[in-house]
Amino acid sequence: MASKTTILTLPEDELVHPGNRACAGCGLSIAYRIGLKALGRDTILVVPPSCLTVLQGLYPIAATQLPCLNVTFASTAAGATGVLGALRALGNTSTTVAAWAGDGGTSDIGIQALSGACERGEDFIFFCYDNEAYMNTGVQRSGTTPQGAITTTTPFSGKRQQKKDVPAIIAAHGIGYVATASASYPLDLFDKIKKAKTISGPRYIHIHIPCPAGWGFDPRYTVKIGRMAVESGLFDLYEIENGKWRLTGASRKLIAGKRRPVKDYLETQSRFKGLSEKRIDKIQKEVDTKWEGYAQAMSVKRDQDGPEPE
Amino acid sequence: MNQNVIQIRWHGRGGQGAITAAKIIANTAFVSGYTGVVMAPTFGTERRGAPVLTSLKISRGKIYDLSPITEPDIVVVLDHLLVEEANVVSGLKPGGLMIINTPRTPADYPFPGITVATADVTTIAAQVGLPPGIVNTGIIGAFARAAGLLDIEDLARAIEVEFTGKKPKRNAKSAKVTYDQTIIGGQ
Amino acid sequence: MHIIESGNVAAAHGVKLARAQVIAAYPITPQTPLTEKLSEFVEAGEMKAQYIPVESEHSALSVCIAASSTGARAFTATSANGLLYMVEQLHWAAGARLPIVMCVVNRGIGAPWTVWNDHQDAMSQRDAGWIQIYCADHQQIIDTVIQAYYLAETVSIPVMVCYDGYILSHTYMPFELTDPEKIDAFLPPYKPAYALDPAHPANLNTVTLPDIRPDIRGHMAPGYMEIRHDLHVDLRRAIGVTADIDEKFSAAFGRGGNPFLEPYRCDDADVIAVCLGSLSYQLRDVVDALRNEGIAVGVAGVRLYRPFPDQAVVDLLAGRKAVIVFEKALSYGNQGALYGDIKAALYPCTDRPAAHNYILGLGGREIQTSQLLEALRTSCKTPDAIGDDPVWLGLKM
Amino acid sequence: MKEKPFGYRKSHSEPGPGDGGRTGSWRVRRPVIDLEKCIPAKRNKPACFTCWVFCPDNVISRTIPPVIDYQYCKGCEICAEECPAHAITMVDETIFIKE
Repeated sequence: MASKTTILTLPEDELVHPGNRACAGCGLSIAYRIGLKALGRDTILVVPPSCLTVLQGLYPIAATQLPCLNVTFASTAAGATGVLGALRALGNTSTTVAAWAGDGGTSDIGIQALSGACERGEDFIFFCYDNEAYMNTGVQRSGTTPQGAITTTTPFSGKRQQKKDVPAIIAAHGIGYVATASASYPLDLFDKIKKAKTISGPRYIHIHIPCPAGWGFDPRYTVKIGRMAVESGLFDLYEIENGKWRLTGASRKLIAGKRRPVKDYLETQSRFKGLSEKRIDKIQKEVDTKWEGYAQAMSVKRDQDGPEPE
Repeated sequence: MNQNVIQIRWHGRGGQGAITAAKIIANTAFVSGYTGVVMAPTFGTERRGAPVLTSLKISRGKIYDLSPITEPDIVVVLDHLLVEEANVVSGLKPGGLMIINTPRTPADYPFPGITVATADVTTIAAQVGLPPGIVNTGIIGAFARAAGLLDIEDLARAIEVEFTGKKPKRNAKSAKVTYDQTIIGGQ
Repeated sequence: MHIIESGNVAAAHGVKLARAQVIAAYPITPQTPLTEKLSEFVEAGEMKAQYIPVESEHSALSVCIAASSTGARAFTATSANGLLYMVEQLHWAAGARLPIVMCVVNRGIGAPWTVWNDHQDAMSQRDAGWIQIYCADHQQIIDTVIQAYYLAETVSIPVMVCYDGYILSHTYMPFELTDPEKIDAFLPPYKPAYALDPAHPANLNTVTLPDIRPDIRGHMAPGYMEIRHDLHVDLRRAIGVTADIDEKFSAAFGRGGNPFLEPYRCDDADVIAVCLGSLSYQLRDVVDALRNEGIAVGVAGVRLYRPFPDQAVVDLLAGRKAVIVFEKALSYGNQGALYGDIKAALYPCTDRPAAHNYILGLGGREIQTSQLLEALRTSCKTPDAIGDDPVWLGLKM
Repeated sequence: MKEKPFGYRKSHSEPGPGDGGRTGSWRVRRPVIDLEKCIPAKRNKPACFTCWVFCPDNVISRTIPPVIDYQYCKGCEICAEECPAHAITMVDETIFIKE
């Protein structure tokens, strides 16, 4: 992999204007700002309804300095397909086409078009920014809302079902690059996008996005809470390159290091206030089991390949 | 309704090529001066072996009525078993013509007021070296002879064009031999 | 050069001649042979286009919307439930002012399932902001597809080219295949005022407020209502553009001349039958038969249904004894939509005719010429006894 | 009157700042950088810039010293929370009312 980006090597060019309508402390704003730096100016965006629609501005002013096609909720990946089709027809093979959808727009209403586009091998980068509920419409549960989270449609005891594993679903299409990232690790996100740009075909990047208003925490903790999700092993940073899965960055360090108790993370947010100790224990056990699996997979891999360079 | 339109109904089985036969006749009719040509296969799903219908209307002027043929002038039957199975005589105009691929003779099909023409297309096709069951080119020969609307040489040429790469000569020969061997009965 | 082919293949040749650049489609009967033919053209290298086999009709039109927004000439086709699955995108394409052309191979809508012809699919979308043109034969299909691009790109409004499923789509008829060079001379390439471009970034179709609002230079920009008003005004203006394009086409190719309604033996007619699609041609034979009986009747097929050419309707129908509207669709619980539109157009006329509405042919119910003859004869002989309720023709039980 | 071109008004937005207005007014407390503690300011060379990276609203410059655009800063306080040198403190806006 290319040398890692540092704060000092991160491009200064800003593609998102200040004074936009995103909430104070919006995790999406961080990821989006960094993401566009990585994508660069020769990019066309495709965006369905979501908080990003609001962030990007109301007619006639746009907060984003890239060309952007707003599309209907279910049509993001098809929209990106159409942009690509036209660019090919017009002889443009250099412009990056990036779709940037929320978790509902990806995992629920958008998954049919996304699956179709992945199967066809469309040459785009699809971003799912996962703030774990329909935030733009007022915090309704989505397919990626984690179990136990209170939303306006799981109002009392929280969501009963588990979080849909969208990156695994997309990876099952056998595409060249799938990665997870977090708004709290902007340089990791930046490097993953840079890597994605060197690969062709469908690429999928799933970004965990803390949301102060939707999750119930003070805006100043956005970055901290995103970090805790990773440090507790609840949300994992990894990439799947040509079918090869590997933990990256902060998550990779957790194999040898110590994970924070999930309780630390859950207690920071009012959306989890309905969780009993028993349910927290259950979540902890599930996370432990997942990580035991990771450790086993890694040791098998190490036996086969020898130590992997970090 | 329009008396100047010649209405031809084709009875065959899915996969037998009745549509292709009708298409060859449609093309030949058009170049022979029938500027109105309408060929409509059965609307819906066509399954191999099941009875199917194709309508062909030809006229010296433009045809406006695209509705299915209910009162044909000519009925063409690609498989004699359909004579009973599909009620092929339904609506056939008095004085109309029925052309059947059959080993039997017109006398075996005593439809009142109808001229019956027969040809053993299946046997002829095998004799000219076509694979078993290819009867849609031979039947064109029977049609040419019995209906007398189109020239057999024009039709044979059209067959060769349509069957480019698929035994064009043998298919054309099948039509020509059938033309010679078609038996036309009395009314 | 004339060829004898199906209506779907005629449409495919139209798309090829129009040099569509991005084609996205999802299979549905009876549209499929059209898109199969296009994929064949593309794969054989006869047509330089991107053929995108999408996973749904919603995506088919989404791809066209995005491709058109990026500056490519886009095409799709569908029928029945496929069209309804696109509905959100239909309205979007019109609101975004994208000159997409779509063939709607008219078919009845489930439930219960039907694959056969009627007009309920396209008629149900008459308010989507698209231009709708109906065809009566293969020559009109191929010629309309080509003119549709000219029209769509001139007025920045998408166009639906509608033709009867099976009756036209699967029926073989002769039609003229014009030389590509002549079509190129007629139809200029697609040059949108704006296309997505990193060198000139713009954010398309963002949330637009109820009220007007200043842009970054302080000039007032329209609100949602102004933008939608423009769509309506431009649709009305498209009536004139349709006529201009028809005139150009007629001059170049000698075909056309009736862009709004296609009249047959209407000049001295007391009674005029009106309908959409191939039915108007079937009615020509009926009109001939009734003329032989001494009845002064004519028929007019509506070609341009949206925007509704109300002046042409008034010019043709005002002062007649009766207008008989035959429809393969209806606004359930009310009456045929075309019937309502025609009555509304004639309402200001003092000499408006009596009007009568027949509903027929739903879900592919065979329309026998003898039935039409009987119905039209009855309506001609007793025009004053005509009621306003639609009469269902051909119900069997 | 000359007729307008077809479709000349569409919902096509142009990029520019301040779509949401002067979002600085959303703030209750204001981040103030203590240049004595701020790493790049102290070292007088490019360093740290954690506040710049994490600012959701792109209102902190990557300069020495970093400068905050109070016209648009929404006062989320992430910069104060993340500053490794604890150089940013949040000051009640009421103090600045007179300015």
